[in-house]
Amino acid sequence: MDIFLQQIVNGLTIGSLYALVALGYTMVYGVMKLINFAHGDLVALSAFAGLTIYTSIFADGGTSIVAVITVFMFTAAVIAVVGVLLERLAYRPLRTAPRLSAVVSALGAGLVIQNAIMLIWGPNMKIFPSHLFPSDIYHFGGIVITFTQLMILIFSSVLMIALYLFINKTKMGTAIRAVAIDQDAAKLMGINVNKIIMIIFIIGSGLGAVAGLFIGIYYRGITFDMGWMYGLNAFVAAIIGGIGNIPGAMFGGLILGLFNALISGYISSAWAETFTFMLLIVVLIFRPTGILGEKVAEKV
Amino acid sequence: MSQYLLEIKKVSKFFSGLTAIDALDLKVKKGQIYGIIGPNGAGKTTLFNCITGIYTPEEGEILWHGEDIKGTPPHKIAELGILRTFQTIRLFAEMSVAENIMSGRHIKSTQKWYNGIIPTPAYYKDEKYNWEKVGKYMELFGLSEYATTPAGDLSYGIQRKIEMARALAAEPELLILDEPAAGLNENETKELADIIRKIQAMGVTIMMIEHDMDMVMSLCEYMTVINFGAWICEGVAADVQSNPAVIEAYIGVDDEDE
Amino acid sequence: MNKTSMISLGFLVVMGVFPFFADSAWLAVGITFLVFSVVAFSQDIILGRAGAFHMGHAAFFGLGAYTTAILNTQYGWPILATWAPAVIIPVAVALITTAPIIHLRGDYLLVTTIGINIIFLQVLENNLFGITGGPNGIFGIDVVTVFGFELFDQIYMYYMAFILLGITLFIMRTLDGSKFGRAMFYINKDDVAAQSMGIDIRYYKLYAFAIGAGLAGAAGSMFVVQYSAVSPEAFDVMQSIMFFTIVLVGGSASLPGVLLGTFVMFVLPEIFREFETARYLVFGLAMILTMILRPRGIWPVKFGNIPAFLKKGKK
Amino acid sequence: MRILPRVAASVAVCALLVTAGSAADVIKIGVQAPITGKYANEGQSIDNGVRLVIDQLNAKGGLLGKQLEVVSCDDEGKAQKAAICARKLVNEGVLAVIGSYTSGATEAAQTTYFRNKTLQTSDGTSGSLTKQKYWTFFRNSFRNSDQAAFTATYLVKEKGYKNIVVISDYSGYSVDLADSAAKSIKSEGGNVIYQGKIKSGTQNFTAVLTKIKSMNPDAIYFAGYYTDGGLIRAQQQQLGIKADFIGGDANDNPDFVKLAGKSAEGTILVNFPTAEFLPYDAAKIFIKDYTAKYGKAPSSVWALMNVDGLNAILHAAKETKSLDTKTISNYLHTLRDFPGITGPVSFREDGERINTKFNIYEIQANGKYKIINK
Repeated sequence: MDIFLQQIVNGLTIGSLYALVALGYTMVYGVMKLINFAHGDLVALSAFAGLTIYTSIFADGGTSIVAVITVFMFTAAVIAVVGVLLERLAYRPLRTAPRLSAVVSALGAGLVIQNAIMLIWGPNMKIFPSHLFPSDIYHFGGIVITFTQLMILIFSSVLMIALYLFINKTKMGTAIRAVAIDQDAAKLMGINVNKIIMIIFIIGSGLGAVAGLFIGIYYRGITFDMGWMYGLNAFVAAIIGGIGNIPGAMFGGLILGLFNALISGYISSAWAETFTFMLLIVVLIFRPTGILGEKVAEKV
Repeated sequence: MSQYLLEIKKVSKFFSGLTAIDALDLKVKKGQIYGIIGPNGAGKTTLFNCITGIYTPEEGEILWHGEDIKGTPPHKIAELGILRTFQTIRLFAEMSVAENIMSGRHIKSTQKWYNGIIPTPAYYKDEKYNWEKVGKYMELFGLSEYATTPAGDLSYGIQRKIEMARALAAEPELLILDEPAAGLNENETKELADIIRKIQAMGVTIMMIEHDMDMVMSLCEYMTVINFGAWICEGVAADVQSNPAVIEAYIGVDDEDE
Repeated sequence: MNKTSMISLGFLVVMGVFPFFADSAWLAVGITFLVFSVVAFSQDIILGRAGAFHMGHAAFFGLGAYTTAILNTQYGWPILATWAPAVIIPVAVALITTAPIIHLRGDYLLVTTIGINIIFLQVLENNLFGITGGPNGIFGIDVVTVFGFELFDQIYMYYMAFILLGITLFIMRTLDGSKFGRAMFYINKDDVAAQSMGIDIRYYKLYAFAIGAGLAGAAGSMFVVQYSAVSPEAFDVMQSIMFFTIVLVGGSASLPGVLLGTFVMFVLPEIFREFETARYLVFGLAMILTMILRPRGIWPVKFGNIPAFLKKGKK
Repeated sequence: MRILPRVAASVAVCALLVTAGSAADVIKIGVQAPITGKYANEGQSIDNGVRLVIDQLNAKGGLLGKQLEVVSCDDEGKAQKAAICARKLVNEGVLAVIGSYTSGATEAAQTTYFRNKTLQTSDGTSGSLTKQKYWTFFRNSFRNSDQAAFTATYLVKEKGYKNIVVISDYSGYSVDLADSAAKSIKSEGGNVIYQGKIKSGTQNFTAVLTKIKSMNPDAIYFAGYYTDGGLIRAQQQQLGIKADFIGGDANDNPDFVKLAGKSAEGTILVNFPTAEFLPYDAAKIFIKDYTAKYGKAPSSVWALMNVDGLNAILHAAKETKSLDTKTISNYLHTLRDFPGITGPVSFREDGERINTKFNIYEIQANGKYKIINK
C-alpha cells in the first residue's frame, strides 16, 4: 500500500509539471487553434535561462528565499518576453494562412529555440546546483516526499487555482473566453484581440517557465533537447483533458502523470509512452474532443 | 413498391434537448419539383441534412423507393441517387471548374481499386468517357469557357451553377437544392428557374428550399410549410398562400426579427 | 502529356545521367536524395493529397527497413525476396493502425499519428519478440544479389533507388489521373461536399495511407541496404516531422515542390557540412520565413489537370 | 523545359569541382564520435585527442613522408548516424577510423569498414564487437565480461552483498554489461533479486526505484551511463532506499557527482584507472599537452584509450612502412606491449586488447575519488 501511495505522490509531482506546461498549449490552442510546437522548447529554455540567471546573480552559490523568488520572477519574465516575440514574429503573420502553415512555422520556431539553446549553452548536459532548495525529506507513514516535490505540488496548485479564477472571475478572463469562442464577434464587441493573444502568450510562457525551473531544480540535469519530451507529454495531456479547456489541461496533466507513474511502477517504464498514446487513442475514440472538451457540431 | 419516390414519416431530430425537427411527414412523387418553405430556423436545412445522411434522425423513417434509408452514411445516399447542393456554396474552391464537375462522375466511374496505382485499358476508357460527360454538363450550364479556372475565383452566380452541374453530373434521381437563388440577382434567378425546369425535363425529381417566394410559387408543383421543425401545412401554391397558419408563421417571425 | 509527366521525365533524365558526373561521395548524396524523395512523395499522397494531418510517416518508412533487415539477417532471405514483404507489411500495419483513428479531425489525427510513430519506436527499442535488435538495431545486412552476382558497388544502389523513384512517379501520375487521386483532393478541400458527392472519406483516406505506407516501406528497404545497418533513431518523430515539413515547405501535392523540399531538407545539409551545428537553427528560420512569405509552399500546386479537349476559351 | 540543360550543366560542374578537390596526397584518418548529443563530452575529447596526436605528428614530418589529415564525422552516439558516418568516411578514403565512443554506434559501422577494408579502433566494450572477428577491428579498451567478473567478485566476495539489483538502460553496451554482471554475480553465489531496464534520458526514475524499494536490496548495480546514473543515485537517496550504489565504468564522469549532488557521497564506481591515476609517463605528457591546447583535461579515460588505438595503428604503419590496411592489421594482431597512455597495448588475434586492470573508487564527501581496491 505504501508503495502504491508513493507511486501516486511520484505521479502527482510529474503530473503537476505536465499540467503547468499543458496550460500553455491549451490556452494558445483555445484562442488560435494552433498547436504551439515551440512551447516545449520554451520550457527547456527557461531551465537554461534560470540556471544562468541564478549563477550570474548569486555567483557565490548561496541560496535563500530571496534568491529563489528572484530567479523565478526573472526567468518567467524573460520567457514571457520570448513567448510574446514568438507570437509576433512566427505566428501573427500567419493568422489568416492555411492552418498547416502555422503548424510548420511553430515546428520551425521550436527548432530555432532548441538549437539556439545548443549554440548558447553547448550540447552537453548542464547541471543545476543541488542546494537551490533545501534537501529536506518528509516521511508520512511509509511515504517519502522531498521538499522540492512539496514545493512543486503546492506552487503549481496555487498557480492553477489563480489562473482558473483569473479566467472565470475577471473581466480580462471573460474577454479571453470570448476571443476563444469567436474572434470576429469579440472584435466587434470592442475586444482588442491582439492584446488578448499577447496576454495568452505571457501567461502560457510564464507557466511554462515555472515548470522548466522546477524540472531543473527537481531533476538537476537539463539538456537542450529535453523540451520536446515534456512538450509532447503535456500536449497529449491537454488533448486528453480536452484541448482549449483550462480545467481540462490541469486534469489531463494530473491524469497523465498518475497513469505514467502507475504504468512505470507496475507494468514497465519501457512501455510508458506506448500506454500514454493508447490512453490518448482510447479517450479520443470515446470522447473525440477529450474528457472535459465540448462537443463541436459543424455547421453544414 | 411505394407510389412515392421519397417519404418522410414522423421524423424527429433533436440537438442537445432542442427539437430541430418534430415528427415531420412529407411525400415526394417522382418527377415533381417539391418546395420546402418556412421561416429561418424552421429546420429546413436540418431536414435536408437528415435525408442526405449528414445527420441521423432519432425518430421516424425516411423511405426511398419504399426502403428505410435512415442512418445511411452520406456517400451511400449519393450512390442511391440523391444528390444535393448547399446553402453556403461548398465547391472545391482551388480546383478547376472541370475538376469540380468531375466529382459528380465519381459514383459513375467504373475504375477498380487497383486503378489508383496501375492503369489498364478500361481505366483510360473510363477516364475519357467521364471527362466527355463533364464536357457535356459544362456546355449545358454554359461553363465551358471556365473549364480550367479555379472555381473559387468565379462569381457567385456561376458558382451556384457549378454546384448544380456537379450534382447533376452524378445523374441523380432526386436533386436537393438548398436555397439555390440565395445571393443571385433578378436575371440570374430567372436563368436559374429555367435551368431547374430543364433539369426536371431530364426526368430528375427536385426538392428545394427557397425564400424567393415568386420563384417557389412559380416552380414548385407541391410544397410543405414547416416552422419550428413541425408541419404547418402542405399543398399546391395557391392553397399554401391562402393558409392562415402560414401567414401567422411568417408574421410571427417577422416580429422577432424587427 | 500533362505537366506532371513532363516534370517527372525531365527530373528522371537529370537523375539518370547524374552518376556519370559524380564521385562516390556525391553518389551517396544522390542515393539519399532519391530514397528520401520517394518517402516525401509517399507522405505527400497522405498529407498533400488526402489532406490527412499525418506526422508519423517515419514509422512506415522504418517498418519497410526493418522488414528487410529482419528477414535478411534473422531468416536468411535474400534482399530481393524481402522487397514484397517490405511493401506489404507497412501497408497492412498502416491499415490496421489508422483504421480506428482515421475519422479524427486535423490536429487530433496529427497527435495520434505521432503516437503510432512513438509506439513503433518503443516496439523496436524494447526488442519485441527478440527480433528488432533493440536500440542498437540490426547490423550486417547483405547486399543485393542477382544470379549470384553481388551488387556491392554504390552505382547499383543508385540505379535501384532510381528505378524505385521512377515507379513512384509512375504511380503518382496514375493516381493523379484517376478517380482515387481526385477523390483525395475533394476530401482535402471540402470533406462535407465530397461525401455528398458519394465519396467514402474513410475508404479514400485509408487508400492514401496504404499507398503512402507501401511506397515508404519500399524506400525503407532501399535505405537499409544502402547503409547495411538500421536502428530505431533513424525513424524517430523528428524524422516524421522532416517528411511532414518537406511537403508543406515545398508545396502540398506539387511534384516539383516536394522535390525541392527534399533537396532543401536532405541534400543541402550534406553539401554545407560546415554549418553542421547551426544547421537546424537555419532550418527552423527557413521554415518560419517560407511559411510567412509563401504560406502554400515554395512551389505551390496548380490545379486544372484536365484533358486537353476540355480546355477552351479564356485561361 | 529550358531550365533542364542548365541544371544538368551545373550538376556536372559541381561534381567536377568535388572530384578535383579530393585528389591531394595526404593520409586521412577518420574520427567517428558523438561530437554533439548526450555524449558530446566524450566525443569531443576523442576528436580533440586524435587531432592533437595528428598535429604533433605532422609537425614532426608526418607518416611515411606524407602529411595526415583528420576527417571527423558526428554520429551523435546513434547507430543509424554511425552507419551514415561509416559510408561518408569510407567515401573520403580514410586509412583508419577512430571511434566511436558507444558500442552501439561502433557496431553499426563495423560491417561497412570491414567490407571496405578500413581499419577501426574503438573503446566500445560490448562482447559482440569482436564476435565477428573482423580483421579490421581493434578494441582499445576491455570487454564488458571482464569488468563484470571483476565487479561480481567485489560485490559478492568482498562486500558480501546478498540481494543485488541490476539496472541497465537499453543500449547495447549497457544490456551486455548488465547481463554479464548478473551472470557473474550468480556464479559467484550472489542473488540477483531484480534485473530491470530504464529508458535513458527520462530523468524521472522514481517509478522503478519505488518498486525496487519494496524489495529491500543490499546493493544496486547500475550498468548505464553517468547522465542517468547520477540521477538514479540522487532519486534513490530521496526515496530513502538504503542500498549501496555501484556504478559501471560509464558512470565515471565528473558530471556524475554534479548530478547526484550530496547523494554522490559513498557511491562506488568500477572502472579502468582514470586519467589522473595513470602511472605512465606517456599519460602525463599527453594530458599536459592536451590541457595546454584545449584549456581543459580530457573528460575521461575513454579518449585516451582511443588515442592509444590510434597510436598503435600509426606505429604499425611506420614499422611495416605500408599503408595497406591488411598489412597493418597483421602487424597489430601480433603487437605486444606497445607503450600506450593507458598502459601497455597488446592485441589478440580477434582484435581484443589484453591485460587491462580495474580500479574501485568510492566517492568522498568532497566529490573526490578514493581508490579502495587492494
